[in-house]
Amino acid sequence: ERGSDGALNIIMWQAPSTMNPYLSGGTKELIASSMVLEPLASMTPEGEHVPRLAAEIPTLENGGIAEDLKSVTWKLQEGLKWSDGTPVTSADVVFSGQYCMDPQGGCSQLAKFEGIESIEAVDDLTVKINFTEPMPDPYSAFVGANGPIIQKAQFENCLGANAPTCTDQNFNPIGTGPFRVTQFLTNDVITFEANPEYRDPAKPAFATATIKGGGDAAAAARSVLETGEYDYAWNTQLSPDVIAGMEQMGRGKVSAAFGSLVERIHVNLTDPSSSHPEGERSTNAHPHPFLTDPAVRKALSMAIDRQLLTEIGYGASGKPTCNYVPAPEAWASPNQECLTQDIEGAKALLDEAGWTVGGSGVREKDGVQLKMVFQTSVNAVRQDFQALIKQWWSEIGIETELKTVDASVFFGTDPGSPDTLQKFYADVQMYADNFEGGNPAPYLAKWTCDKAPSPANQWQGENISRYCDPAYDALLVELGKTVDPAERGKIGQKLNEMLTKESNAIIPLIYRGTASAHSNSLGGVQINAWDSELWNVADWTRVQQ
Amino acid sequence: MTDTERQHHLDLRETVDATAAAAGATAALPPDNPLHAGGETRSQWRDVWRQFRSHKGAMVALVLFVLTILFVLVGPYIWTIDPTYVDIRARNSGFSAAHPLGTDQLGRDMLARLMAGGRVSIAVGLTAMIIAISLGSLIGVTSGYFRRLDAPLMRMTELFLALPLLPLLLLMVTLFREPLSQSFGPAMGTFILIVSAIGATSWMQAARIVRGDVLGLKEREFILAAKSIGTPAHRMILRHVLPNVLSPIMVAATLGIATAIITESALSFLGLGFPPDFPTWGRLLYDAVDQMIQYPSRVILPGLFISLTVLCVNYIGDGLRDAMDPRIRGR
Amino acid sequence: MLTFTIRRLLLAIPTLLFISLVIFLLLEASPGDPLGDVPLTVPPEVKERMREALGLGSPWYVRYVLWLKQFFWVEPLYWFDHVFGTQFSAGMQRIISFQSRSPVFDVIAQRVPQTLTVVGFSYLVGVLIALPIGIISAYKQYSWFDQLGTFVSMIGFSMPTFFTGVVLIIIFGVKLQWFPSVYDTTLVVRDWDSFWAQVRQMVMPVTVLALYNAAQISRFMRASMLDNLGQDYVRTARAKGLSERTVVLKHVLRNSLIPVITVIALGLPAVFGGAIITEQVFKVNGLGQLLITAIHGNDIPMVLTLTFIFAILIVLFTLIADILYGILDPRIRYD
Amino acid sequence: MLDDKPLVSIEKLRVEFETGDGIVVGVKDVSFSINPGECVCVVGESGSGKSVSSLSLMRLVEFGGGTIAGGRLMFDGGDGKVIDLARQSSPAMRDIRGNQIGMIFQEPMTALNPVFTVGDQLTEGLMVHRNMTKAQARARALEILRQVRIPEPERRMDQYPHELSGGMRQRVVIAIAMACEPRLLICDEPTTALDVTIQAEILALIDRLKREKRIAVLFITHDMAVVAQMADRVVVMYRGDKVEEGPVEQVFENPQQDYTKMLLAAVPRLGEMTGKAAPERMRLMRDGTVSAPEPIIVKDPKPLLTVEGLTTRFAVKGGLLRRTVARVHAVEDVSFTINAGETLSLVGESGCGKSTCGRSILRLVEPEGGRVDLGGTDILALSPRELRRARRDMQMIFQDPFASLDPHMKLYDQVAEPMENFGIGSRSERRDRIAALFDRVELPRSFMRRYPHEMSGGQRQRIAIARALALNPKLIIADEAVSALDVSVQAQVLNLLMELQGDLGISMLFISHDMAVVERVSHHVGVMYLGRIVEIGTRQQVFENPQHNYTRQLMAAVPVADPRQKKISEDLNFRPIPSPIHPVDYRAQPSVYKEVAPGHKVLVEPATHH
Ligand SMILES: Nc1ncnc2c1ncn2[C@@H]1O[C@H](COP(=O)(O)OP(=O)(O)OP(=O)(O)O)[C@@H](O)[C@H]1O
Ligand SMILES: Nc1ncnc2c1ncn2[C@@H]1O[C@H](COP(=O)(O)OP(=O)(O)OP(=O)(O)O)[C@@H](O)[C@H]1O
Ligand SMILES: [Mg+2]
Ligand SMILES: [Mg+2]
Repeated sequence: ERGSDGALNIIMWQAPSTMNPYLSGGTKELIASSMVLEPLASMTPEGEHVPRLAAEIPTLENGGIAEDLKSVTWKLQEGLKWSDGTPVTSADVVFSGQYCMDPQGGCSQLAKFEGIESIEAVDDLTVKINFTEPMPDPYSAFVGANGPIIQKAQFENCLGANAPTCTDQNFNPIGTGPFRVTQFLTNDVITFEANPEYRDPAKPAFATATIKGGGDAAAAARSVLETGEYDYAWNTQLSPDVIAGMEQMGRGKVSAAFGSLVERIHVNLTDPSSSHPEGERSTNAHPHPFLTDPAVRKALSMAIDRQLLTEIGYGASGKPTCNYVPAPEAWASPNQECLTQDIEGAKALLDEAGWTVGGSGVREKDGVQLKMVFQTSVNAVRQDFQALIKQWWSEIGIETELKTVDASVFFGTDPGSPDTLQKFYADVQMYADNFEGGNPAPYLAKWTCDKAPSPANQWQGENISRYCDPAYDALLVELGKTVDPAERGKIGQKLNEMLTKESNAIIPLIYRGTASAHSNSLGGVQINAWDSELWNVADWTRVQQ
Repeated sequence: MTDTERQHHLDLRETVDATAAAAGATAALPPDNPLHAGGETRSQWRDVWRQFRSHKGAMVALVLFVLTILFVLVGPYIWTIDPTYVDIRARNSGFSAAHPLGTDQLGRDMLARLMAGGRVSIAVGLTAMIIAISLGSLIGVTSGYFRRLDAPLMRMTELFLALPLLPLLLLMVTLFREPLSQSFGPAMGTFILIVSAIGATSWMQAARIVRGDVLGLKEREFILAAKSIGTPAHRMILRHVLPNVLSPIMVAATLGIATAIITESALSFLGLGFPPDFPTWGRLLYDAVDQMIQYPSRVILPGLFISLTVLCVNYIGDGLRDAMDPRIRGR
Repeated sequence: MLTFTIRRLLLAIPTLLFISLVIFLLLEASPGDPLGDVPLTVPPEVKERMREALGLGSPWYVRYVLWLKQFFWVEPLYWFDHVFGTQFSAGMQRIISFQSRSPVFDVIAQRVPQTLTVVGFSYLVGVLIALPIGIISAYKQYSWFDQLGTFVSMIGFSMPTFFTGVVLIIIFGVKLQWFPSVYDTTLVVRDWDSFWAQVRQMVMPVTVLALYNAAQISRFMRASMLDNLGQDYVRTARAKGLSERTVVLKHVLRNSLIPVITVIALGLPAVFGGAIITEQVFKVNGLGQLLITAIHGNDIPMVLTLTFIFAILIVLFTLIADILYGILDPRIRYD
Repeated sequence: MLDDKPLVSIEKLRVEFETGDGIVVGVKDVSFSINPGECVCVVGESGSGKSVSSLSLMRLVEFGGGTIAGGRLMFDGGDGKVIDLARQSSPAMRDIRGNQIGMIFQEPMTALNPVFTVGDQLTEGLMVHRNMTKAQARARALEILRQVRIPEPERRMDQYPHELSGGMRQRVVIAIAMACEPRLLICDEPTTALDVTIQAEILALIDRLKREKRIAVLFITHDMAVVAQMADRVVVMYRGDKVEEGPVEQVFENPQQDYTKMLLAAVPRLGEMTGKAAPERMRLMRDGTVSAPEPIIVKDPKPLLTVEGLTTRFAVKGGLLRRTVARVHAVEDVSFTINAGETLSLVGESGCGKSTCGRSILRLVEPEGGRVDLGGTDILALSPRELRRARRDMQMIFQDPFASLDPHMKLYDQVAEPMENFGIGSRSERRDRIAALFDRVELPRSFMRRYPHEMSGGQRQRIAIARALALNPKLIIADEAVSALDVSVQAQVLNLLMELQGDLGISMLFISHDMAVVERVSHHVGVMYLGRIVEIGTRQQVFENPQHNYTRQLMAAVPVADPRQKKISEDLNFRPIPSPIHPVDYRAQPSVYKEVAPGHKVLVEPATHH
């Protein structure tokens, strides 16, 4: 029964700063706003689509998707109401599209609307999205928590340049979700109450909800697992033994959901040496002195014990992997070769390639020594990985200097900073990345020759490794033309293998899940890596133990 | 009459006078042996040292501090395990013969890490503190002493106090990390960068306090007297002003060491410090906080060393201050 | 002294303008990106758009002047309107945070109360325990009280709050369950129960911070007392037959407080700046947390405004310290 | 009158100090007693333990690092019980201090708390011991301030110690000691910083208290004339021991010990110099014979220092915001000349601006107007750098020796400093010179290693003199340079100064209260009153033919070093002293002089004293 279970307490140590996901793009904002705003369809933990505001998922079969793949038609459920009591209509959907696609609005989800020619309201409950070109994956706009429907009446004056001035709207959007905001304190606390207009009269079970921000992952986990002050803590990525210690209290547990997040090492195929003039470092002007040698890259990968890394760093919320694209099933390559560490093999490989061990235990060839700088962002697990990997590499005769960079600098794209991911002024670097929705194609499209970051594109390219293989580019074009899902998966697997197994330009380490802690007294939690973790918060209940 | 003759004459007279006055009293007089006593035979520093030695707390602290320094400097030659060597099978092991203080989550030997970490922490703490204190005293004294410089220097202090630390540090690192590591090598370059970053951002409090004291001191008559004998400004500051504002400087110095050690670890959480596998006490402490319950010794050990160092420095500072203050010395 | 104060206040204006410019340039120059938080899944073109929407497209001096205008003209107007119900600021853009897209001042106003209750109160507590400890330690130099005080305060000072805070949480929050480990910023004190709840949640953060502050101030107090205890006027005071209490608490203390006042007054702006680590450990989302998240998110308007307000406070409190100094020590002349 | 049992008796007192050099004995073995209504004067060379004995009586030595190592301090508690002060608990002592025993300290600058007003410091004791309300205490404090002849007591109540002249501070310290009308008053050099007129007043006041309230007085002084006037009995101390004790007439007329004889021989007497044109050295007894003084004649005097229209004012701050509410016209239109090798003495009541005048010449305080010309350089026009150089030629000996010595520096370094400043001599040359200087000011060389607080008042003063002499300056400004010294050392130091003057042609501006000394040492004398010179001329002109009323009063007030000629009791009736404080917009008149004889000028306008 609605409101019968009292208060729901959620802690998110990274606090949400706004309730409008179109303006932020950060996961923390998505999660918070998903309590209030809903898309047409969501993704399940298994990566499948389920209707939310839509009556059903449009497919070729039910005629929702046009034969030529150039349009998709969504039908809204009947009788939907905004939390202020007004009906939800197709105009709201059209408006939501308009809102994000406004060139001056700075909408962070713009990519989801790529290729859309127009969005039109067919009738009060039907919306048709027209694409400029045939779209093999039409489930992009309005699918997932990052593409919710906002109320036209509320946001009408917030288009384009006006978007940031609408503080009240951004902080307290009128939605269709199970809760509505009662108080929003940015980067601090959000309080909600059950939405009286929610479509299922029995839900949500909780009368109020709070999302508290602040602290760190350990503190958040502690407040759920040890003190029991909170019911749910988001993103409690901690070392496995700490988690195990906390779980011993018996108040709750940590569970993980697997999406597409892979922790990997990128190899720099260009020379980052500071002896080159600024503007030529880490660009195609100077190939890397030794990492261009495939044998060296392969040896780097072979020396790593992914199993051990998982055990130390992630426990149950990680799996060793050799893949760049770990999911969906059809796209993931069955490649398992890298899972066993092979130090001797790596040594042999290097010997064979002519890299002989020099005086100081470092291999060299033609005066080039295997000495590298290994950088990553500041993060306890990553620093442990660095130390371990450094040791393994030193065993095969490669010397590594470690470097860490503050995350906001590392992942920032400030062209003035030498320490960004894109500039890659190091020989190898480690981070994790994923893709959204069920379609890895754009994710694979990052690795074409023209996307290598360089001064020419203000270092904004996405091809971090500066990988360049015309065969890859060609195969990618083919993928764009392919419609058949099975065929697409095959090509995807091939592309994936070209990046990893064949070239070792990317050395995948671990397929990471997102870990969250929840109290044993919380029922209905279905942690989800493909959508907002709170996607089914309407179904959560208090269970008696 | 030559000087020696004159002196001799004077002494003779004193003895005569003394005998004339009261018999046998001279023996208990202050050890006036004017013929042999010279003003410089005993230097000020030896005096201070002698006094310092009588300060029990300071002596104990000094011994402990020297031991700590020996531990971190000489220790690694005796206990030769590489502090960055990962022995994954031995991870999380407790106290044992192979690892007297246990190992960390990657099986790195804690004893070796404490020794290596201490080197860095003590070096950073001392150097950064010295930089901060010298800078602070210099600016404080100059602005308190020279009326004309007061306003600009104090406005500059305010500016520094107001500057947000983090962006400043980030900027410093971006600008200077590479040039420094190129000219001094990566470890030394980072060291220079860190100590100057900490030093350059923590001198303000000392400066303000010293300035305040100097303002009061300037009105004392002996400063006027020193002025009247033509004491130039620099000498005035070094000989008359500084010794008289020593005690707040000492306090700032002790507090400064603690802050520098902790700040160094804070810097490494930001990726601004030493390479990540390079242990320092502050970082060892920080890394172990999450595992405090499972492995308490990992927090206690570095915490103990930090506190011990700070306490030692504090007591040494106290002892020095007392030893340098002739008024307290007698007590 | 009046002219001194007025002159200093006038001088403060160019100083502050200069400080704001330096801070602005520093933020501009330091690496980091307001969009660093945006997931890697967002493609660069979109990021470019977002950047432009934040106004980052225009050159730095335009943005700086705009900020100046917003800070010194629009915001005062807005608050004027707010109080008197006028409409002067209608249609003018206030300073907007990059992260939350809300007016910076509104957020700051939200945060001030919790910072003042926790950090401010702990400063007060810190000072109140530091002064007696400093005085007694100096008066009974090298007594057991002094030794213990020294020991505790040095430990208190050398142990970082990220450590002491967590220790307290584990002992009193987890093991004993006396105090909550998470500070509830939405708690409103209405009755005894909520008052009690407020007290309970303040105990740990206040203890940690007060210990830290007290350690520092008591050391300065002790040193300053020691300097003055040996002076001749103390002998005169004793010769008057005053009790040791009066001698120490009146004659010596007044003289010793002079330098300590500086320490205390100059520490006060830090109260408004928040205690970043303690706030984080106890989840008190005050100004410190605001500043640190803003810095990490490269939220330039927020950081600039916060640090600028901080600068104003520093300048103000320096002035106050100087004036107090002049009042406490009649020998000091300003002019 | 002196028949009852002693109020206090000191028996075999021994006081030790712990210093860097080990145990120092401040007082070795001293016994004497004082009856109610009796004044015992303790005399003796400086450093002989006078102050330490008196501090022991108050049990204050302990706070200065000393310990009472032996002896008893019997004190009649008033209710018939005799208690040993050396064994009293500290609460009991607190009740006695300030209440039963009052003490006047030797060095007024440091004896007062710099951050409390005079009023605060005065009323405190009253409120504690007499249970007075604030208002009552204030009223009583004003009364005492009037008794000690502080001008404008109401205003002084709200002033801070540093705003007062040396003499005024001393009077405040006296007032504090007398506030509760103690039964024993310990006076440690209470009048050395005071001019003769005020001194006479204070002595009369103490004398009256002694007679009327039967207060016992322990009076420590160097000034044998004061001893003669005040004492009933005299105790002579030498190097920590009592060497002689007896009724004042007996000690003066029939001294038993060589040391006492020497002391008395060295006492200068006013009027001795009548009829002599040039100053003469002091008499000194060496090896039982008294040296014959020889006149110091300067041939062909040329002006070295010319001061014209010197004016110095201080701002008086008031109100919460401490704005300038008035100004102290400390020095107003003062002009004089000093010839090379000659001495000009400035005399005048305390607070009349003598020290300020001296400091203005050195530019240690910035004068508001006028001209100071030293050997052709215009001092007031010098840049800071040039000024520093110029100070090599002019040195100052400060009035308050303790305050003018850096507490952190050894005496050796303090004396070496001027030479180091100007890079004079090599290290060893400097060492020799310092040793010589120590000898000249009669300090044992072992003192080189001591710190200022380990010295007696007179010893400190000698260090200050040695420091000033270190540079062989052309001009020495001696601000009460010898007033803290005992007569024998005073005579030696004065002789030294005069010797140097003869040898090196040093000029001296000699600021003093001691008219007898002034008469002996000066070529010219200027009398100051309220910031102006009221009479100036050669010594003979001023002393033998005083023209100005104030000068005459001054002469009349000089105590005579003869116990049979007591003139204390006859009240010298002084008018309240007008104030040098004027509103900010006050315009001072220029000084107009009448030349009564060549070089002998008397102020006629503004008429200040009648
Ligand atoms: N705190 C101290 N530490 C060491 N020695 C001291 C201390 N105080 C005084 N003395 C020494 O004790 C002796 C007696 O000093 P005291 O002050 O009693 O002399 P005094 O007779 O008062 O001389 P004066 O007339 O110059 O003031 C001197 O030799 C002095 O140096
Ligand atoms: N720093 C100051 N601030 C205000 N007034 C001052 C200051 N110094 C001196 N005075 C005042 O100036 C006047 C002259 O003082 P000065 O010290 O020159 O007197 P003096 O003649 O040396 O007296 P004494 O013989 O007592 O030392 C006094 O009224 C004194 O109160
Ligand atoms: Mg004395
Ligand atoms: Mg004077």
